[in-house]
Amino acid sequence: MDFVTQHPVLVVSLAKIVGLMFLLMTTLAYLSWFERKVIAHIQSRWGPYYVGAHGLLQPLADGVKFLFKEDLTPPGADRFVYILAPMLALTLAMTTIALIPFGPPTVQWLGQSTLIVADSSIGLMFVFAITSMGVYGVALAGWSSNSKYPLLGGLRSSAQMISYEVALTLAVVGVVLLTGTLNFNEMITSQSGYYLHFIPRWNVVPQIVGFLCYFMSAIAETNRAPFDLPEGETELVGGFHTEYSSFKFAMFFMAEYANMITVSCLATILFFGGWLSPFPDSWTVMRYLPPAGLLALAVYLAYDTVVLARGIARIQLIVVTTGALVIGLACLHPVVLTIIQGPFWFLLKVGLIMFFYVWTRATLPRLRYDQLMTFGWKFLLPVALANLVITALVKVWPLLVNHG
Amino acid sequence: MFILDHLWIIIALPLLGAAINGLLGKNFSKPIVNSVGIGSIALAFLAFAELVREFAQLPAEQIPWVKTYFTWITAGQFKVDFSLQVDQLTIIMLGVVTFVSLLVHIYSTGYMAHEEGYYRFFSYLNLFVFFMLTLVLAANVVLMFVGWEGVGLCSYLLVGFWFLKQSAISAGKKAFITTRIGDFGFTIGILLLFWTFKSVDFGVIFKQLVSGPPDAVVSTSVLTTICLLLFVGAVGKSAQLPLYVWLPDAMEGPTPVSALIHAATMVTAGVYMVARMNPLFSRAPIAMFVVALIGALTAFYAATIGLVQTDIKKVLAYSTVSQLGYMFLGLGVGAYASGVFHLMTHAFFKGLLFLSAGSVIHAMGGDQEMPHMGGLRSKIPITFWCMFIATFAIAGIPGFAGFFSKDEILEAARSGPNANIWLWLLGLIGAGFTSFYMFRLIFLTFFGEPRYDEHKVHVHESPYNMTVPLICLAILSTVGGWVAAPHLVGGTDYFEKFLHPVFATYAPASSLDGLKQSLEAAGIAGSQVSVVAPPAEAAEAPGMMLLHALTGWPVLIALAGLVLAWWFYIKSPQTPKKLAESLRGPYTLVLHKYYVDEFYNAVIIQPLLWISTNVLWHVVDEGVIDGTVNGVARVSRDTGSELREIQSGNARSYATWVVIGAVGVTVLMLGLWGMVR
Amino acid sequence: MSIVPISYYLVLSAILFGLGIVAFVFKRNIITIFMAIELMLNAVNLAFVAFARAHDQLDGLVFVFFVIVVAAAESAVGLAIIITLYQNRQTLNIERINLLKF
Amino acid sequence: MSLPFIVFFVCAFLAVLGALTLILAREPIHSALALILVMVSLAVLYLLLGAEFIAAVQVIVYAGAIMVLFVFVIMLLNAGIEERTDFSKLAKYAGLPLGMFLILFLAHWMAHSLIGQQVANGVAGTNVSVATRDLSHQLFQTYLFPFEATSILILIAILGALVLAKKDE
Repeated sequence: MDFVTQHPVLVVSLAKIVGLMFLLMTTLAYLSWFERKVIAHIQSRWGPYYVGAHGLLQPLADGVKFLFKEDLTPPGADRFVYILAPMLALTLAMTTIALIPFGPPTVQWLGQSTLIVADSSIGLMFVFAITSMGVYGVALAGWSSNSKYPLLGGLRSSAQMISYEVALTLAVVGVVLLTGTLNFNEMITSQSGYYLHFIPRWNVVPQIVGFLCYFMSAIAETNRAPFDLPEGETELVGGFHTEYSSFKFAMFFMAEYANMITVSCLATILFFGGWLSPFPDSWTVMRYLPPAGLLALAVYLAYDTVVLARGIARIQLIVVTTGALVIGLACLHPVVLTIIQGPFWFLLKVGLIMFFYVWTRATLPRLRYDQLMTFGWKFLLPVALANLVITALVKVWPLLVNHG
Repeated sequence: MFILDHLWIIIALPLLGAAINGLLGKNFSKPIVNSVGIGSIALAFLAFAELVREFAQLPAEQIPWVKTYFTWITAGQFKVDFSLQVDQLTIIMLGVVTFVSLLVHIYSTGYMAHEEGYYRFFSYLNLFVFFMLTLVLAANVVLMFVGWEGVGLCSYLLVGFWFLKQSAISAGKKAFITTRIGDFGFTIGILLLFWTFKSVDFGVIFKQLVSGPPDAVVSTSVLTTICLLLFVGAVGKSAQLPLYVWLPDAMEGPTPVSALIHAATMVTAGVYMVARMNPLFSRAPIAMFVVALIGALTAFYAATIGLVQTDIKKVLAYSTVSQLGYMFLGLGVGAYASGVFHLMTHAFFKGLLFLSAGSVIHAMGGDQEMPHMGGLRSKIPITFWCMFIATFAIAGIPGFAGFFSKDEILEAARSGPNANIWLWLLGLIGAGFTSFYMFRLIFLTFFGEPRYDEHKVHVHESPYNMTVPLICLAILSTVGGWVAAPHLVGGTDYFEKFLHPVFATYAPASSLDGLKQSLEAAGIAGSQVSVVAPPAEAAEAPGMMLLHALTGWPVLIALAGLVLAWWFYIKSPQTPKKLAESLRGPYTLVLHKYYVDEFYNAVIIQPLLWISTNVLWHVVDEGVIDGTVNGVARVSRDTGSELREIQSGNARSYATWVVIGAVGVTVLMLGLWGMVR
Repeated sequence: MSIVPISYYLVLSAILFGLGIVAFVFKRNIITIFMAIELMLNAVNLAFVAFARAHDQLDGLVFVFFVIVVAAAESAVGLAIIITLYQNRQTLNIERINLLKF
Repeated sequence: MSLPFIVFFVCAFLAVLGALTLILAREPIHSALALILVMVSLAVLYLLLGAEFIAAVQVIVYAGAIMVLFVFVIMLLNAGIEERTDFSKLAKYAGLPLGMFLILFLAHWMAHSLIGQQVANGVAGTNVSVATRDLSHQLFQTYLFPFEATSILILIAILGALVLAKKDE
């Protein structure tokens, strides 16, 4: 026990990790719902509807289904690797969240900044380190299934990931040059301030090219449409996870969403000022946006509850409504209000980028493999490089001028 | 003082010419080659002229003028600079070399006109001039030795110029090797010199000599050894007994070469060297006597051989040898100035003789045998007159260059310092022989009936570029000696007066010779006081002295030789044959040059060959050296064939070997030596 | 905060290096042998970092950086060689690739 | 028993385990995975030594790039079970003892060398960690030329790999 007292870090970190895991899991589960809903509405459908109100219980049902399906291993598969692959994928994908700051480091408890698990001085490098390991999940899965479609899918996707990782990194280096640090919080704080007193001084403004490169290569990196070659159903069934069933498949699924979250968080931090509020502090009214939004939600849900009169759905709706109401009211408390600011804006931005993801998927057709590679190597990479060089030049221009 | 500060220009010009002609000349047309070859020498000559002008303005105490350009060799105590020096002697030599070589170059354009490797010839000639000038200008023995060897090399190259002729090749080799023997002595002499004086610079050495009384600085015996060794080098280079044998064979080379190298300049290098070293020799009486003796003997001996030679160039060659003998005789008896004087005049008239002979050969279409000639007087008048003048000069007919110089030498040998009556006698008889064989040459060549086939040989006068040099030299052979003329009437010998500082400055205090008075002159920092030792007849009236000089032994004997030659070859041409019949023994002996070549062949060459073949080649080389090499090779091959089994081609074994090595190194470093702690 | 002696790291690196050598000798598959080499490099890197920490100098870390770069280059070329080798000999067993011998 | 020790021993154990697996595994891909394990645990040790940047680079380059390459090649050539031939008697008999000896000797020496006695307050965390900025100064000022040289080396390596792997028409 004294061991624990010796290391308060452990306690805090442990607590944060547990909480974060819980949130993340639910988010992953509900992301599928989110995606289906959005696509459905884009395609003028209803999407999940019947399982609970607004199909809110759909993810639960899916989870149950995954759990109870038969977990089969193809004959001649390398069992160890076959099991290892999805674990690797999911673990790595979720680990990165530990490095993401959800709020300013000023929010502290036991002398530890609360809204981030591991505040590393080179957080960005670590994120890349972990994501770079992500390839193994795919590759090993493809190899260990001992079947040709997964193998091809695996090779393809790993090749794709490797090639786009380069462009991704290069696109980010521009920001690193601007901010001159690898630590997320410092990056974010360096983006504070406003052009013309109301346009936030985010990196997306000077680094617009970098952002576009980043976003495109991020989509490819996470094997999302329009770059979702690995699970191009038409040519290789399901890609590297063809042979996977039940919960292992679920793991890959969640890993994909986790990766999406990661890259969205990264985009938010690097280009959209992380947990910074888009509005100047002088606009004090805006600090009440979070509770206001929640209360509005609560009102809408209440209306729903009244209109949709059904058994389970109603109970569920009541629960959700009260939840929203309680949280919203709690947010009115000054302490909570200050704490909530960072996470609120951060999550909002991330959510918007996730929406972008889904939007692109719903909109754009899938590329051919050679097109993909050509695009990555012959367009994205040079553009990112050029962006990097120009940024560097702008950065050192004063030095050059001064020193003749 | 431009040239004085940049002496290197003088030697650089010929080198440049040689380089241009040698490297690029192959594609040049004849005019370009000519302009490069002659131009470089002409520029050098102009530089020399400028040098003389500046030298004249040089205050006496700055002579000798030494200029050091960079340090060439440094090995501990041994330090050699690339430094050049100028004094009166240098001036004389420079004048002779540049002027004669210029004329010879011009002459060659005509003589070599139709030869293969035209550019090669000229680049060799320029190279020779470069080395000769280096030899003359050098301010230390080593640099001098460089020039010394360089001229030897050029002589070899030029003698063997027609390298398709076996005789030419062997002649070149003979010249090179024979002189090499002399150079061996020279080298040892240099080493001994350095070992004694801890320096190789002339100035330093000479100053040490005068720094104290003789024998105090260095013992006379050592000095004598040094001088003798140096003289061996001179003997080799200047073709004296017993190393003269190469010079006659060297006549295989083109005639201009014979004129320039083997008459005018290179062969006189020995004389120059001895003259340059005069402070040493003056302090080594024995060496002096040896020099004189060798000189006199050579003079006489070579003259006797010259009597019976029939090849025109051979005659001239032997006469060269004998004339060089005279020079050494002059040096040996202490009359350095006279020796150098004779060197100069000889350069003129002997160069002229050779060039004329070349012209004759040119006219005869390459035939060199005098018995085939005759009656050329009317055919080639210019050549005839030039050669005639030259003959007067060499024979010592009063009024011509040779007369003054030779007369001075003989005078010195008779009554001068350390004179020796026997040497004088030898020289005198030699002079008689000289005039005899020279007029014999003239009569055989130019007088009497033509003995060649009119229809085969079309005798014709040489072109101007050959005759003009002849004329120039003829003029010089005539007036060249008059600088010494006043001497005859008791006046000053301007030549000797000019050269005086060189030989006076470091003259030994104790020497009883005529340079005694010049010591005071030396005392006054070599201010050029005339100190001609007025001999016994100084008391007489100038007119009597002149009469004496004109009726002196040399003149009489020269005239005797002339008359004898006329009797033999014009009056009754059958007399020589009869004479040869009557004393067959001596005749054949002389005709075969005293069988010296055969003697050398039997005594030296054959044994050497035998040893080289049977010992060095078959035993040492084949047995020891090759044996060792092959043995090593065999051993390594066998071990290799054993060791290669290790190379199984299995990489794992290699890896294991690597590990073994790693373990070994680790254990050594960490365990045994404990290098890293 | 408590501390770990440098010697621990050194011993670990020594062990890893030795294991790398053993692997280098004992594996037959060329690719695995390559991995053994990488393992040795890693052991050395660990030693470098440990020494850098011991002397509080960054040079060790820079060295590690260079080692990594060189390792990358080397593995790229080496693997390309292995591929061509396999295309020619249809085997990866190093003991079957033994043409280069006396 | 404090936190750093625990971390150290866990990682050390994992590293050694990985190395042993690399040797013993017959499936090349297993060896590759084992090596990855070694590398990652080494990266953690670097963190423990305060070399964060190196740790990140180690993971990115070694585990993330080089080993991916290996895995790729293994998949491409689909290298099966390693055949345990023993043509080299030397390796068979001499190899293991030598290796063991080297391990023990080196380890012993390392444990008793003077430098080994020095103690490092090596704990992951920004406070004692090497500032990446200083490292970059070293890299781009002191060691600029070697850095450029290595970059050229990389370029050459890329070209070489291309030329080698290219199907010769």
